Amino acid sequence: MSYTPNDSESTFNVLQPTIVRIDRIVDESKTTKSFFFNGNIEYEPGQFIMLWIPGLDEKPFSISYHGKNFFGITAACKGRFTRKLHQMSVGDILGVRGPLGRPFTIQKGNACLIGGGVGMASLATLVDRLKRGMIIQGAKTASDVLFRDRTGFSGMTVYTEDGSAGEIGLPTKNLETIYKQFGVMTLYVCGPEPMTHAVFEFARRHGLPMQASLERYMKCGIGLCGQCSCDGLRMCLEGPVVDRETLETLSDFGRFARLKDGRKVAIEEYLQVRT
Amino acid sequence: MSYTPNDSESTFNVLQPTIVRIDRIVDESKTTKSFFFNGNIEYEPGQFIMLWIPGLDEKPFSISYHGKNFFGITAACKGRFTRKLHQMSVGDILGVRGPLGRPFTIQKGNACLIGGGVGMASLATLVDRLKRGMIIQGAKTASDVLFRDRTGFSGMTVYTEDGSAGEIGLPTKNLETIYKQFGVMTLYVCGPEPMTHAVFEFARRHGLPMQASLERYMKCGIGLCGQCSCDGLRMCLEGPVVDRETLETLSDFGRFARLKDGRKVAIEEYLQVRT
Amino acid sequence: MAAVDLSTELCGIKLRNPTVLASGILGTSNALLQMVAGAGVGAVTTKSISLDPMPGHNNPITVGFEAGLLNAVGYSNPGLHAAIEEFKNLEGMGVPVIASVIGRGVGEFIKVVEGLWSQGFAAIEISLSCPHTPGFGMMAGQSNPHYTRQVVAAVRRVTSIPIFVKLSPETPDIAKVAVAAEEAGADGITAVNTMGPGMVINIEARQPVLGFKMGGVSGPALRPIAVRCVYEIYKAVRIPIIGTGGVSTGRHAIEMLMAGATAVGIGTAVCISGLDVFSAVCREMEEWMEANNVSSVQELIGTAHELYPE
Amino acid sequence: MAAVDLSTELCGIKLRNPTVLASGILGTSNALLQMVAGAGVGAVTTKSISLDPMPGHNNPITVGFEAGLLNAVGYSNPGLHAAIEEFKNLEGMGVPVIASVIGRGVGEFIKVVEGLWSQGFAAIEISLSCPHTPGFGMMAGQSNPHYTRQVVAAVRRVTSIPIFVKLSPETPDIAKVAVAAEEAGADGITAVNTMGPGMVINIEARQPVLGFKMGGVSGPALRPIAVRCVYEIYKAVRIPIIGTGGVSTGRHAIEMLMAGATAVGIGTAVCISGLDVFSAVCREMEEWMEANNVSSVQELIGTAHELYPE
Ligand SMILES: Cc1cc2nc3c(=O)[nH]c(=O)nc-3n(C[C@H](O)[C@H](O)[C@H](O)COP(=O)(O)OP(=O)(O)OC[C@H]3O[C@@H](n4cnc5c(N)ncnc54)[C@H](O)[C@@H]3O)c2cc1C
Ligand SMILES: Cc1cc2nc3c(=O)[nH]c(=O)nc-3n(C[C@H](O)[C@H](O)[C@H](O)COP(=O)(O)OP(=O)(O)OC[C@H]3O[C@@H](n4cnc5c(N)ncnc54)[C@H](O)[C@@H]3O)c2cc1C
Ligand SMILES: Cc1cc2nc3c(=O)[nH]c(=O)nc-3n(C[C@H](O)[C@H](O)[C@H](O)COP(=O)(O)O)c2cc1C
Ligand SMILES: Cc1cc2nc3c(=O)[nH]c(=O)nc-3n(C[C@H](O)[C@H](O)[C@H](O)COP(=O)(O)O)c2cc1C
Ligand code: FES
Ligand code: FES
Repeated sequence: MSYTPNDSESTFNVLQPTIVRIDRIVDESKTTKSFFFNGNIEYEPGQFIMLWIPGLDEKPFSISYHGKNFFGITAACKGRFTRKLHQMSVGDILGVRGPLGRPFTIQKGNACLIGGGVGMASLATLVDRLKRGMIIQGAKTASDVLFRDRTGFSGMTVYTEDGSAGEIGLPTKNLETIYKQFGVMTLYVCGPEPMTHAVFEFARRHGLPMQASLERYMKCGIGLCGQCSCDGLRMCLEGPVVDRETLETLSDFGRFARLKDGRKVAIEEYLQVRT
Repeated sequence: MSYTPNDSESTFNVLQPTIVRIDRIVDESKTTKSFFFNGNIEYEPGQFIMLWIPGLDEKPFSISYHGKNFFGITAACKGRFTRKLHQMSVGDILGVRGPLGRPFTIQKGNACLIGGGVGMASLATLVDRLKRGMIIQGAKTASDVLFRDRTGFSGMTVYTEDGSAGEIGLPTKNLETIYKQFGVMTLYVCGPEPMTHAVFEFARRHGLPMQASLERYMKCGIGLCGQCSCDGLRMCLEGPVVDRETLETLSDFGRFARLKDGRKVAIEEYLQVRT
Repeated sequence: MAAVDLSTELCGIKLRNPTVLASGILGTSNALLQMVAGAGVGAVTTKSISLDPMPGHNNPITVGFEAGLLNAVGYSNPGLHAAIEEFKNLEGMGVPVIASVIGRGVGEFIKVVEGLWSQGFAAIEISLSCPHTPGFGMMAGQSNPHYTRQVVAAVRRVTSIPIFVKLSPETPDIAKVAVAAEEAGADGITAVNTMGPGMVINIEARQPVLGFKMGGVSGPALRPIAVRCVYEIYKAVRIPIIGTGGVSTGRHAIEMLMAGATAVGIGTAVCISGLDVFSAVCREMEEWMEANNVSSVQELIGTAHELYPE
Repeated sequence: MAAVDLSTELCGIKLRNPTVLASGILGTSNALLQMVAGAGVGAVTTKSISLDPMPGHNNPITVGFEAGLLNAVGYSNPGLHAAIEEFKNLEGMGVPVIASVIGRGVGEFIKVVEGLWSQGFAAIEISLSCPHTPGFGMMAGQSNPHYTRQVVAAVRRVTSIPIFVKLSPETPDIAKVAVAAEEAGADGITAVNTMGPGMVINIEARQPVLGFKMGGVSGPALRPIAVRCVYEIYKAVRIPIIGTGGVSTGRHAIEMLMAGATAVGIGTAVCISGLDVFSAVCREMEEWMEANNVSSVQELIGTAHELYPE
């Protein structure tokens, strides 16, 4: 990595935000919007960007749409930052730093993509890239389901907690059945950590290859501050995508995450905190 | 130009001295020694280097010997710096910054190289390069004459003030005769400014092309401090070699130079000051 | 859209564009200033002038490192008398000329300004901030509110042309010094001089490179510090600021303006990028302003202080 | 010639090589320190620990520029209680671990050191020098001789392990503060923390990038300033110095040693060059030392202070 020459507004880099203008906003679900920007960012599925609302804050997001001269992110409305984001309009500006982190490594053979909630955003460009494999989405209710009409997603299986769309239950519900039917497959996972952990136990049971994207609180995004650590790995640099073998070594996985001040708390507590 | 990475000791650059070790010392005359170093410096005849005696000072010198993996300078013993230099031994270290300044532009046709005193050092690599032309050297006495046995200098005409070697008088003495004999020629000149000025008047009279190296007090050597100015030109950057057309525009030429503190004094006074 | 207007105004001094040659770079003679004027600069500053001639420090007086330049020139200059001889017919320069003045004490400042100011200079710049010359600036503790107030008040009494005070980025509370200068009658602030001092040691020689061992740091390394200083000073005073430190592109100049500068000093970049830097910076500013629908420099000054999004 | 000996000793603490992970970089957990230890570092420093948990400033907490990095982390850390839980079994680390400690006042420093020191740390580093956190360091005026004396004397009474004091390059007379620390019982000095603060404004957004608007400058821009600070401190005290600021190569490390450092802190370069920076710096030092007939680090320390040629 080298220091950023502050001399160009048009190249994306990891040390300084580059300004983009919102080109188009799409409602993906009741609580989720996609924001589209012009610009050519080198991005591999599974990586992330830091999105800056000038004067407010900077937070990590996956790129959910990626083309030669545009890209988009899909954001759920959760707290202070995403609320502000959802209020923004076409023409408003945002800063983008990235691409950051390690992407999914695409494996040969059968693929099974399992996304929970807005974790689906991280898998979306992987769907575009793979052009094969099974897609499983878990959502709260029918009005939370993402990308139902998106090209490439026609075969997606949906699970909702209340059964208002697709099948009732968690997206991990039928994994054993699927395995019996299709045999060895690579699992690509992004979602709430309890879900990821359930997939992990399934994968370990059957010795299946698996890659999961883990969310940890991100600050610098470039491996400097140590904030995003999960055991001895920095999720902004050695993650957010890690493979099953690595997950096996992580004692924090599925159990602990660090708050903004670095305190290590139970993952359930972490997921509830608003900043 | 870009900032120096302080990461290598082996590449010469203009912003930071690179250390060289004295490889060989040769007595060129009673008052003049040549110092040889290992190293590959890109150098064109007429340019100069800043030579650093660590802890003491840094002063400008021409490169008088230049090969693929070595170079040398030839220094007269004048004041504090050159006295110290003359006391140094093989194995001692010095710093070199360069190459600096504008070199001679080699012209087709007849050439006449006129050097006065240690100004001959600046012309020496030009002799090596040109492999043609007349060489005229002016010196005080026989024991001051330089490069008499050097390859390529066999045809050199020598003038001494006391006639102890060569012809008696100044090296400009027979220029008219030479001109009558050989016609148009390019004059390459380096020596005390009164001598250079005499050549200049001769060249102007006959409309002859001329390039002269002017000495001004050098500090930064990179065009920053303005110390070395001769009228609006910085001799470290737009010089030290200037052509006749430029000399014609310089009202300071042959008349004024600036002391270390920037005071503009008569050239005769400048040449007498010891620092 | 209409052509971009790069002109700016420093307490009544009109500049065709916001670039200013910083003091100590090339400013030793009329002829050199003329050359810089010809390169498209907005205004020029002389090398700092003291009462008596000063030889300055021994060579090396500059040394580069991977992120900028160190210098320990040591305020070498021919002194007031020679400066009066040198800097004449300044109207012919085509751009405003600022006289940089230094002194070992209030008395010296007064004498130099008295001697110089009526030569046709557009303004006097009082430099209180060099970090590497014994008896002057930081090494004499001149960059504090009390001393600043004293000098400015004294100089104010002997000249009617605008007075700028040049501050050091090493001043613990730079805004306070700026306020003191303003209250004592200064018409503008130049921020900043070099920082540090710093030191570069040649490890083969095991010796500091500079003749004075340490020197002020300029260029890229200084830039964010200078921007912060300008930002803080802008919040505290109403007089204009010449933002100086590490500027080498149009984007850098615009950043300085947004921090609160009215004009932008350029020094080290003249050596690294050459004299073209002034016209290049102006061209890059114009391009950016056109692309971003900004038609004048005035619309940029201090805008980083406005809250975003609303 | 015989193999080069890179080992060094900091007031009794043996280091296999002079590289030290600087505070605030990766030092948030035992596991991360372990990873750095595995990368070949000589010693590691924890992220600074305060009495109470601190969330730190909002993002962005870092921003790069052409000559270095700005950060305004704001001392985010989980506080003393969590740190006691986190930093355990330090013997297993294989390298000495230094605990960096911060406080809003002498009382807080005492409490944190009392709580921490017997965890197996090799030393305590008292940081008086952060330029961007209200209540701490420079923003609380802690980097002066008087305060330094007070804190060090107080902490000295509650721990028997070595105490380092970390100073700011912005301290007007840094050598005086170092002397005060030494007189009050400090065993070493860490020089320096980040400089500035500086500011980077994004001109399209017209806003400072950092959440705290300004932040401390580290990396290449800081290096010559850090070298000068170490040089000045070395002249003034007899206790060892961890020279920190902008080091990213073996040549840089040797320069720090020659200025007077006994060990060399590395922070920003860990991010720019990766964790390999420690072993790369050591390899480059070895190569240079072999080529220059230097067989141990001891032969380099402070050598730039000796006059050349004789
Ligand atoms: C690698 C990665 C990729 C992500 N991709 C997406 C995406 O594509 N779409 C999407 O909607 N969300 C994504 N997120 C989560 C997103 O960053 C948070 O939803 C957002 O930061 C919430 O901010 P807030 O102020 O609105 O809510 P807050 O009230 O601040 O926080 C809500 C929750 O968001 C998480 N969060 C908040 N701040 C951060 C932070 N700085 N770093 C990491 N997590 C944080 C925490 O779990 C917190 O409990 C991703 C997170 C990571 C780590
Ligand atoms: C472009 C250029 C090329 C030169 N090449 C050679 C060369 O090849 N061989 C050689 O012997 N000499 C050369 N010189 C002159 C050389 O720099 C001086 O002889 C040397 O600096 C004297 O230093 P001192 O301390 O021994 O003497 P001092 O007592 O300091 O000065 C003696 C005279 O040297 C000149 N001088 C001193 N310092 C400087 C300086 N910093 N810059 C320029 N001139 C200075 C002045 O004319 C002074 O009157 C060159 C000068 C220039 C400008
Ligand atoms: C070689 C050199 C000489 C300088 N001399 C002076 C001086 O005489 N008076 C002064 O006020 N500032 C002097 N400065 C400081 C500059 O005017 C300027 O404030 C500083 O270098 C920061 O700007 P820059 O990064 O664009 O160079 C000097 C700087 C350099 C590099
Ligand atoms: C992101 C970051 C966080 C830092 N946090 C601390 C800290 O908590 N305590 C401290 O004493 N210094 C802290 N520092 C300063 C470093 O320890 C170091 O002194 C400084 O960065 C200079 O070294 P470098 O140029 O090698 O980074 C931090 C520096 C950075 C870049
Ligand atoms: S977010 Fe700072 S190390 Fe990962
Ligand atoms: S020696 Fe400084 S400009 Fe030429």
